[in-house]
Amino acid sequence: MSVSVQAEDFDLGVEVAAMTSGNPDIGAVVTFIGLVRDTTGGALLSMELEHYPGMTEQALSQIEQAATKRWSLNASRVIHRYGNLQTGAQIMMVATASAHRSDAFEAAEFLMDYLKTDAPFWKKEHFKEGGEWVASKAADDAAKDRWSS
Amino acid sequence: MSVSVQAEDFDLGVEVAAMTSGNPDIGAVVTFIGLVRDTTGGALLSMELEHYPGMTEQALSQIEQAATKRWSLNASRVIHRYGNLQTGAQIMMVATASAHRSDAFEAAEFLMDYLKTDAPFWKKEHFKEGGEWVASKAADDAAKDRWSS
Amino acid sequence: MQLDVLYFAWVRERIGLAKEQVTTDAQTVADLVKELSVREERYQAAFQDMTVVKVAIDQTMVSLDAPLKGAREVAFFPPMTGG
Amino acid sequence: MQLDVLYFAWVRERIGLAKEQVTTDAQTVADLVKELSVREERYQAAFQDMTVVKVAIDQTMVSLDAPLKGAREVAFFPPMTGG
Repeated sequence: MSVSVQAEDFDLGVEVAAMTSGNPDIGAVVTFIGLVRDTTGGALLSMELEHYPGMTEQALSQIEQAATKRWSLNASRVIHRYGNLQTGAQIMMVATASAHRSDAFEAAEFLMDYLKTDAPFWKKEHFKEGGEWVASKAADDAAKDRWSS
Repeated sequence: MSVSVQAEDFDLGVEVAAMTSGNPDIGAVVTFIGLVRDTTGGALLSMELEHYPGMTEQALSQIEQAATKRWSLNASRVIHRYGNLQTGAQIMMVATASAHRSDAFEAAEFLMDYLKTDAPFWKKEHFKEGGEWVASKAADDAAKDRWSS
Repeated sequence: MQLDVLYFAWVRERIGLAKEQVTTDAQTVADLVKELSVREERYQAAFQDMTVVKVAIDQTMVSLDAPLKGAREVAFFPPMTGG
Repeated sequence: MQLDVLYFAWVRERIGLAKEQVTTDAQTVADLVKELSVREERYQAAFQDMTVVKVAIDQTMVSLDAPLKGAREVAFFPPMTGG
């Protein structure tokens, strides 16, 4: 179980290998990667990620602990970047490892849904004409709420 | 959209990078990896994977096409190994790339559920005392059936 | 009619071979199973419980009552356990 | 009471700073918002619609009516958009 908030990029293969190495109980690993997407067909210059240092790490750890309590996980990993990122760059990843695929899948989705609404990150898209803060989505609240039922 | 059935190992990071590179519409990538699990606490010598050449590739391609029809995917990748694998070795992976995480997650779960029941692979666990074919699970049929409702 | 008949996993092990050519007048998969089962005990051992044996004709899954007409390749195997 | 008050994203941009020390007798977050809003227009611009502003006290999310007693750090920011 481990959380990193960093400016640097990460290597998915290396992270997954580190999670699973030497643990013969792991049968399933699910990962999610978020990438900087250009929805304008080429006008995006970059995406800036702001966060709340201190609270971010705490929020991510709490979300990870909640997932670990709810599903049978052998390991989990959350990495979220901040700073100025180019189109196609990796923004963040979550990875979950378990004996069985259903635990790994559900826990990864849970981590993502809570991370979206509870981890203090904000995205700003930079265009030639200026910057624009990405609006939060009602769908993200709905996605999180499904875990409470 | 691409399927490989191979004896060789694969590199998750390389596969994902190849899938997403140069496609600015991709915002979300979900991957699943299956690993050889030792449920005996050390008695497993190896796991043998047998398959039905020809039918395997066809079945995997059909499953991938069904996923592509049902969800909005920018790319997908399925790799499944055969032969004799050690504890901890990678058995297979699926990866799905989409603009949004819900498509990527659902399509990856769908691919896994159908692959489990419809792709002609069989696992045999080898122990000191001999080999044992892994039994299919009723849970796998149930997991697949949820997509028909 | 001449068919390539393939066996996989424990079906293959019980029958003792992976592939054979079979000349048969069987109309359906079920007829072929009956014909092979009376032929030798090892087929009977493999086919004794057909609820745990799956069948593909020309690499497409079919049910036991599927007709063999036009088939070139028939395969028998246990439920899949990949992934 | 002296508080560190932090602003993020467009709340930070409207107020024009990321962090300040505020001396206040406000009992709740809502009182503090009111106090700042009458102080200067830029606060009013940031806090005009508090349904789109979230609050954390000492790095834990709270509601607008949360008491400030014992607080050291209060943060205002828009709904999160990470991931």
